[in-house]
Amino acid sequence: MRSARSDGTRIRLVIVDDHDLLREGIRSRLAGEDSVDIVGEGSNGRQAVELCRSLEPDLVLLDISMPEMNGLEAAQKIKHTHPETKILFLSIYDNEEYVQEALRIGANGFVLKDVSKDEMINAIRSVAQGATYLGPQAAASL
Amino acid sequence: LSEQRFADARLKELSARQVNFQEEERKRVSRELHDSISQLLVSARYGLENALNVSRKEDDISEPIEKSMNALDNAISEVRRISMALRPSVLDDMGLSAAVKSLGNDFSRQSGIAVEVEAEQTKDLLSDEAKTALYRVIQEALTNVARHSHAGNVKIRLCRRGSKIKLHLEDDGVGMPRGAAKRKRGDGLGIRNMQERIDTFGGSIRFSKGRAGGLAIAVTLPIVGKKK
Amino acid sequence: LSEQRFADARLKELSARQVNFQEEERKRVSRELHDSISQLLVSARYGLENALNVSRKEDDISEPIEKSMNALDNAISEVRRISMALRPSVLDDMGLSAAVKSLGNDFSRQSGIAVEVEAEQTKDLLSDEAKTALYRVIQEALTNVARHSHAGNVKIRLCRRGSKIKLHLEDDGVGMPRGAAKRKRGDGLGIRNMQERIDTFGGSIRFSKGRAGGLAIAVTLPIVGKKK
Ligand SMILES: Nc1ncnc2c1ncn2[C@@H]1O[C@H](COP(=O)(O)OP(=O)(O)OP(=O)(O)O)[C@@H](O)[C@H]1O
Ligand SMILES: Nc1ncnc2c1ncn2[C@@H]1O[C@H](COP(=O)(O)OP(=O)(O)OP(=O)(O)O)[C@@H](O)[C@H]1O
Ligand SMILES: [K+]
Ligand SMILES: [Mg+2]
Ligand SMILES: [Mg+2]
Ligand SMILES: [Mg+2]
Repeated sequence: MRSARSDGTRIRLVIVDDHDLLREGIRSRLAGEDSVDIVGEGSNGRQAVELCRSLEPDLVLLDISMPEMNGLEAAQKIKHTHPETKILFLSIYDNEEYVQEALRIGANGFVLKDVSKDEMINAIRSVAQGATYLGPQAAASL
Repeated sequence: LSEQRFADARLKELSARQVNFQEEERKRVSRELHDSISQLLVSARYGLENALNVSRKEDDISEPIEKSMNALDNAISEVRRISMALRPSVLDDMGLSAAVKSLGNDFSRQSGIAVEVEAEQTKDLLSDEAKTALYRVIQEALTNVARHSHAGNVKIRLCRRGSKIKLHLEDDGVGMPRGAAKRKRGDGLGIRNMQERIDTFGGSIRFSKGRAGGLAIAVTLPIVGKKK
Repeated sequence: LSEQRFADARLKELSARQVNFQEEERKRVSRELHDSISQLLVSARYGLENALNVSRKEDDISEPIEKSMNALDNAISEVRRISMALRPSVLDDMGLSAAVKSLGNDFSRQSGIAVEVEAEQTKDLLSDEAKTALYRVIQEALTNVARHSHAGNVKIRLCRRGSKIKLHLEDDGVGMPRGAAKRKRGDGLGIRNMQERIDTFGGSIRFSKGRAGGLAIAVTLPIVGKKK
């Protein structure tokens, strides 16, 4: 089942954010991207952990502020059980403390929610290929 | 004398409640801005971007969309600023030590005064309310440094010592004029609020002359374990 | 005894300052939301309307624009709600009497409890701070009516009597349980805050059983002329 990514063409992606509207927006942003396949969606950290367990996606787009379990906590759990799953944080804020914490946890990237579609897709692709993505602002703040 | 003690206790209690109420309100409004408004604006932005792509740069339609996007981007950063100013999300998401570092960085960027922060994690050692109190004390102390000290450097140290959390904040400016901290009816609310906040959690706060001649503030708070 | 008076005076002063500080903060944030965010959002909306007109309902482009407009409209009303909740702009723009009427209407719509408001203009008779205090007292009283009274009707009367402003607020609910208003350490902040606020301006507040058996609140404030 997990051959989708290993053939190098499609990135199996899970989106986790507590805002339906935002997930919908990202979904439609990615709809035209042949290289990306959205295989699951969740709305809190607990679901993120669960989705990673059951779907073993290549990459999780993970919101930070969420009810029940926030993204930072979820990421630690995911990195523990599925170290090969790439984690790209989505956030409204990009204080360097967030970015540093994200890196400390072992996340693979950090992207602001209000960046352009191209930048978001670029972030997803870079992280899926094994690079660390921080975005121009976040990288500059380090 | 016992009458006065009673009045004092009432004073403390009432003041603590008011402060608490205000912090709750800040938290609530800040969250509403972050959780509801920001997300709506970001998703509106996604829609506009879509429309812009579809419009294939026909001028008469892409121009108003681009203008809207501009206004929207401004609104997004303004909302971010207001929400952060009310209550830094770092404090809730990552705790006091990260929030103090972030505060130090922001302050340094805005004031041009160098800030050195050494902060241990205080995770479960203080209640959320006590953490907020310490954060607000540091915030007011930094505001005072910018307004009154003519300092070039500030050092902030936050650490555990046995059953206490210690905060030490020191600048290398002109130092506090004699008696300013003790004045009972100064115009300033800042130092008084610091004292009230620390009192509330059974801690102590002391003002003295620092090694470089500036103001040194030493706060001690008892460790109580995290409230659940 | 004089010690206690001193402590009491300190209590009042500190409490008044805190309340004042909080109201200033509310006012500031409310204005930022209203003056800066709302305006940006409304102008973003104009751009979208324009784009939509130009697009002549071509589906592939008007759909994302309409979606954005929807999100934007939600954000606009949310921002308005948050801003109003912090500080009703009517109070600053049109004065206490209009603000109380508007408060009564909003409350009635949300709670289903009928509200009758008779409010004379208090224009230059009270300071802005005293008007804010009265407004907050009414707001808390209405919250209490909704939470505790099981009332179907509320009457609010605001008028001048000689050198005083009088506020009378009465519901036809179950009335206050004995002693609730006098408890020194109840969990409730509401009634205590009302008392503090009115104290600050040298007024008085009295709780009694109304004609219909519900709670009646009578507030008297001295006229002082508007501070400049
Ligand atoms: N870091 C400092 N260096 C020198 N003087 C200081 C410093 N911090 C405080 N002071 C002095 O102590 C006084 C009281 O400070 P406080 O914060 O209580 O009031 P304020 O800053 O003047 O006004 P407010 O905080 O209410 O806006 C200040 O007016 C200033 O004279
Ligand atoms: N209109 C009313 N009808 C009946 N009982 C009331 C009314 N207003 C207040 N009370 C009683 O007086 C008590 C104290 O009110 P107060 O506003 O101080 O506290 P609260 O509403 O319980 O809590 P808080 O206002 O802090 O959220 C209430 O708990 C309630 O029992
Ligand atoms: K796709
Ligand atoms: Mg979220
Ligand atoms: Mg100050
Ligand atoms: Mg109440």
